[in-house]
Amino acid sequence: MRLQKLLWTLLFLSVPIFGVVSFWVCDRYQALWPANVSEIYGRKIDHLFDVIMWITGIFFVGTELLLVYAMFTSKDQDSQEKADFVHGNRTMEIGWTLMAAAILIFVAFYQIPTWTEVKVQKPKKPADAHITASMWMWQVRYPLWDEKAQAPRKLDVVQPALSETFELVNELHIPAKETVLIYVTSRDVIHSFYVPKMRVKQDAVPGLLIPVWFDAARPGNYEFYCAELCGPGHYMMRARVVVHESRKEYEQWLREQTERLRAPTPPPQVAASSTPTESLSLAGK
Amino acid sequence: MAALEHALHGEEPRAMGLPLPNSKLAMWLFLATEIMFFSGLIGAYIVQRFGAPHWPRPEEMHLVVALGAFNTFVLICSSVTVVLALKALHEEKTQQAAMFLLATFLLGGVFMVVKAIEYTDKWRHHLLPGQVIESVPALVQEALAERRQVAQQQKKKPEEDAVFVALDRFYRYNIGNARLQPAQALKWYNDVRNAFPQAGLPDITRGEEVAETVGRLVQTRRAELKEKRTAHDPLLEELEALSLAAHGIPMSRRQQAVHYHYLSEQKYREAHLPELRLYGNTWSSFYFTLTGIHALHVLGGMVIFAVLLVFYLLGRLGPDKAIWVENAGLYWHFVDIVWIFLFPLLYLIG
Amino acid sequence: MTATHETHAHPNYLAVFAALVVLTGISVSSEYFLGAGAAHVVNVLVAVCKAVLVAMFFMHLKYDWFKVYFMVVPTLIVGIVLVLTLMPDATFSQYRNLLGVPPPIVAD
Amino acid sequence: MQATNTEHHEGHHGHELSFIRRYIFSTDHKIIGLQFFFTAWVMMIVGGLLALLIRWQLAYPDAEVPLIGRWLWPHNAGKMTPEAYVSAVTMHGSIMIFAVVIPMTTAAFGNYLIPLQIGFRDMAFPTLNMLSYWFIWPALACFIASFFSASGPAGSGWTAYPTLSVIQQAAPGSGTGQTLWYLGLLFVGVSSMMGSVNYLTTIINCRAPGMTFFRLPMTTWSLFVTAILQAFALPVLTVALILGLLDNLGFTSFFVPQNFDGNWIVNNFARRSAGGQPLLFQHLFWFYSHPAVYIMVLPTMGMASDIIATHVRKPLFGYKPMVYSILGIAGLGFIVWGHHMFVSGMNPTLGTAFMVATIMIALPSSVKVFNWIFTLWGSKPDWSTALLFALAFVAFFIIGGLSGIFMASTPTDIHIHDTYFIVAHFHFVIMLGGMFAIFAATYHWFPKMFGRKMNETLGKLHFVFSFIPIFIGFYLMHQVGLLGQPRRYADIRPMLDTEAGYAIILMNKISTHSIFVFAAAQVIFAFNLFYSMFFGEKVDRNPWRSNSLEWEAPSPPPHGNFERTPVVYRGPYEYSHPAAEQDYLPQTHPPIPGEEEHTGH
Ligand code: HEA
Ligand code: HEA
Ligand code: CUA
Ligand SMILES: [Cu+2]
Repeated sequence: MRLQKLLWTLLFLSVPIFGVVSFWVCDRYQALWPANVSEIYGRKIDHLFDVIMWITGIFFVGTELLLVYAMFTSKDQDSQEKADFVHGNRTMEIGWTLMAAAILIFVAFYQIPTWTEVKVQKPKKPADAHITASMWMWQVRYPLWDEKAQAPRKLDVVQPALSETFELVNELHIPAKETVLIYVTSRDVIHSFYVPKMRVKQDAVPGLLIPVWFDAARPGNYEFYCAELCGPGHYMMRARVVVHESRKEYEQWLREQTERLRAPTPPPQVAASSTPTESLSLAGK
Repeated sequence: MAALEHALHGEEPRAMGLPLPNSKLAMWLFLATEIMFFSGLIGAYIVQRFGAPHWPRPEEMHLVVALGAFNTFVLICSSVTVVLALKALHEEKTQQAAMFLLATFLLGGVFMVVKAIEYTDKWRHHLLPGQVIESVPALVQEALAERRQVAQQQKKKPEEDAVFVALDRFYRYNIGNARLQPAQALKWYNDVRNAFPQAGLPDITRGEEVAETVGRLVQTRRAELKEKRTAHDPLLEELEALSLAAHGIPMSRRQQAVHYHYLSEQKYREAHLPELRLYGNTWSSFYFTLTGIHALHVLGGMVIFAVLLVFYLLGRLGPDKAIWVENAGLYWHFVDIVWIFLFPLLYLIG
Repeated sequence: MTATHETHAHPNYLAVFAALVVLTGISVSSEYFLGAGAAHVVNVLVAVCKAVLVAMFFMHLKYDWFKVYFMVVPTLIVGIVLVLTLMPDATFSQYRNLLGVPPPIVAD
Repeated sequence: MQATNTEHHEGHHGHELSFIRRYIFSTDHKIIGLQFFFTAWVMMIVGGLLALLIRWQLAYPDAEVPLIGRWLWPHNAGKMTPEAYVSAVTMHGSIMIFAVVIPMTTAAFGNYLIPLQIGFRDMAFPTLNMLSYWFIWPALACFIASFFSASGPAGSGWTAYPTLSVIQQAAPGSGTGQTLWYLGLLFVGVSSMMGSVNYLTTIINCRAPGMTFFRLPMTTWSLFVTAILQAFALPVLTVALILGLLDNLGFTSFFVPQNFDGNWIVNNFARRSAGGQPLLFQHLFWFYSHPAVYIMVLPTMGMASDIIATHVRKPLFGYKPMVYSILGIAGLGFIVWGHHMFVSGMNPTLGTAFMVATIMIALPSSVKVFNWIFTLWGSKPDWSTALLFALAFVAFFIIGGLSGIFMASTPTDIHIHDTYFIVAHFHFVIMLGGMFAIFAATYHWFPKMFGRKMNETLGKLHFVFSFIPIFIGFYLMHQVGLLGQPRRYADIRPMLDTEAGYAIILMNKISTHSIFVFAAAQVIFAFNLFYSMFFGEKVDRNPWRSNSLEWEAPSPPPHGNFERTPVVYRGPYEYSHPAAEQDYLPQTHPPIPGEEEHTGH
């Protein structure tokens, strides 16, 4: 019996040990989470992650060790003693309830500012791009470069006019070191715009037009992919984010694209609200 | 030993449970689940109703308030007859109770018949989910086909029909992107000019000028209307359509809807063009699901009452079955309450 | 279940019936005599009143309340929470309002 | 109650019933419980095999599936197709939740234990009970039939988000398979609904004399609260399913939106109608499915509490706090569903409210965890297999619960939503938690069900070979998820492009191999189960020397359960009472000198 107790205690002890060691090893070999390239938003999320990691980590190890300790110090089957006859302890109950409540309230309220910043308060700036997801690709619309104003045209995110925008498939270009604002929507089923290294994710829902903002500190090419089941091709809905060195380079890129496309002359402005529909729809019939 | 028990717990352990028969308790629990069910359903409807950018009015969808109100009345009557049946049973007047149950059953039947009439009406007007036409192009196509048929019957060419001509233009140049030839543009312009003689539209001789002149006219007209604080008038509608067509710009979906509305409701009112009911399919999805599920509940209640009536015929209805009648009644009243909410939501507020 | 059978009080059902009919009349006529907004409010209030009348007298809640309230009250709370929580999201969805969906065409 | 007891008393007690009435169309709660029990284990095999298929594909995406590959996917060189993968994931999730864990906890153990633990002869409505079992069959038939439908089984995840699930042309799995999925779930709902009304009536109205609410064992308490959760939440799922089914059939448009350019054509999939809101489904679905996760876990918590207290011979620490925390979890469970929708396009301010509520739900859970640990403190465990599984439940539930905190906090959920971190989370709470408690319950109540004990040696072997591999297998999914491997990816080879790609593939392989070891260990369990049913050690009616009422009845209990209606004098956890000569004091034992009533603290 004693041997059994030792055996089971050790078995349960392996839980916190393996739990901590495997995380540590992964961290050691940069295999815990993808490098963060987002300075403005991603860093705050990572910080929260660390905070929660520490709190839950301590509770994980603490409670598991407590469990193992209780197992280890339990009475032996062959001893004459009966088990303790206790039904509970009001002080302890209140104590741990209050402690847990304090910690949880801290966790809950500590992160509200970050959430507000990353999802609630939309930055006041013109949209940089408009993404339409569909099975199984990402169509990214950018505003054309306006030579006269020396700035990109204003992007109408509701119905990006064909004459004022151009489109790339599966390639999102953004400038580095600043907040980027894009709008995502979907044409068929729900998809999700996910850039792991920038800690950003947002479902693209048909019928909704959802703003997303994020930033990248370092130029380079980064993976982005679909994180919401959208049919058998879900796994191949991958694309890349190209981060340009600076705003200037990004604009240079826009200008090049515009020139390449030789923007067609804009149509006369008769009815301001009118935009040509791409094709006639006879749906419903 | 017994004395000890008393010392410890005061008294002998007593029976447990609520002073409610099992069946009545279960009926109330079932009603609780039903409340959640209809909260979900009606909640979904409310969310959709107030979340949609547009929602058809009840009368657009051929809902007759009188019929709905009558059905409300019928259900209220049937609720009364159920409680009266229960009362009669408690007073051991079995025959009277049976009569009241029969009345309830029949009132339920009346409700279903009225529902059937309403459903048939929807069916005849093509208002079933998936049948309401919400796209202007499709509607115009349908209207064109209709006019063509009418003309054929009258042994005329469709082109002699003013309605046909207007719709045809609308379809070709405003919805589709056919090129408007100068001659046609001029003819169109003159039609508009003749239709609004007192508007003082300028004379144009060359078709090529139409685009530019009308463009200007639209702008001035808009400005005028803005001063009068209205957004639209028939003249502007006509001019705008022509202007867009002359510039070769198809209308946006919204413009199409507005223009079709103008044509069917104002200009050619008596021609009875097919109506445009935006969000009509979603409306009828909800209408049929809400009322259909409610009607199924009514049907279920009628089955219960039929069973009770069979009991009466077998001579097995008596005061001991009062709990059956009471539970059936609870269910029936709940169904009534659901209708009490559905009626204003669909027929009045809708 | 003779124990619970006791004395079943039977209120004056016909009076309740009359009240229900009158309330129905009010809600139907309100649509014709009041503005849309006011009529909607009246309609909802009348519906609640009618439901309460039916529940109180026909379903005998007036007498059984203390035997069943523990089922009815939580249900109503949860049901109302459900509907209210759906509101801010679906009905007033800020992302939907971003879209240029056509407003009611009759509004012009 | 006197009246209640006599109400159904004309029941057949003495005379023999035919085999069919007795074992197939039985109205006896124990037989129905066993029917659910075996049905659920069989479905567990189906769901488990699908899981193995999933794991194989994750570890060896470019290899032929052994044994069945050639036969199932001959056109794909025996490799799994992406369609098959998403369908496998969908059906695995749906079957495990709706045909294994919920039937096993609420229906199998619920049916078997409630009347026994409250000291009643049967359920309040035996016929309804029978119907509730027979409604599970159309459900299973639909699930199984969906495997054989021409376009394959449902393939839009167990969450079946529109518009993927309601546009039939969108994916092969959204056709007949999805329709059958909706129907199947509706039947499961009807079955659960009947069960829940029945349990509530039985527990409220049919308790034995002296069995007050605060003398109920935790199992019954948790099943009671579970039934309440079902009564409130299931109708809303039913709404979602009815609306979804109608949409899937193609005429209505509750969840299919109009695109913002006003076109109805959703990427060339012509619909007859459009104009609804896809997010509405998610709300209705999660309004049920979040409580549903507590529907799955609360009974297992209750059973674990009973098992731990019995086998460590010590009163449950803090009985009343345990009850209140169950109620707290249930109450809060209704206002946290939005945590599944933080990045779904839901109003982000609403997200904040849901986040606070979700984090608060850890409070009652922590009360439970601490109480379990302190029940063990100063106890005298018998180290039986049942106890070990129950303790493993506690150890693993902590992990699963704590990973829930990461996801509950909205900003971090942005990164981990829909990655393998989520998969790790819920397998830790349901599979390593819930299923382990179900194993424990099987070992614990087996003697009551069959009058024989399960073999302890085989049991311990089963425990060791389940505990280690499953822990490793699922734990590594946390890391894989943080690295960004999304859920429901049919092929993870492209992940190799990422910097940590090698680690991701490696950890997936380790997971898969561990889980194969786990699966092999289940053969021991299956053998033990059937072997012990016929050849196990015969035991008396109370082999664990337990207090609660079910052990007062003969094993297996006859029709009508108790020889005479038990009378209850105390709570169920009076173990090791110093004044008693034995280390247990059954609830029916008349009060002894020096005893006072304990309920919690
Ligand atoms: C039995 C099932 C079960 C249980 C019990 C839980 C319990 C919890 N779950 Fe889980 N959950 C699921 C099953 C379950 N979940 C499933 C199936 C999904 C995925 C669905 C899908 O998308 O397919 C999911 C998804 C899911 C999400 C959505 C993630 C996403 O998709 O982005 C979230 C987010 O908040 C969440 C949170 C929680 C929390 C906070 C708890 C809490 O109840 C946990 C509380 C417990 C503890 C915290 C541990 C014990 C406490 C202590 C040791 C005390 C000290 C602790 C602290 C002070 C922090 N769960
Ligand atoms: C109760 C719920 C439950 C259980 C028990 C399990 C058990 C397992 N699950 Fe599952 N899982 C889900 C619920 C569950 N799962 C859900 C809800 C999803 C999400 C679906 C979605 O995304 O839509 C999911 C998704 C999911 C994924 C993610 C797929 C993806 O997103 O790409 C994976 C991958 O590894 C996985 C693996 C496993 C494994 C290896 C097991 C193993 O533990 C299974 C091992 C079991 C066996 C091998 C069977 C052994 C047999 C017996 C024990 C019976 C013996 C008895 C008798 C003979 C009487 N599951
Ligand atoms: Cu797109 Cu998944
Ligand atoms: Cu949840």
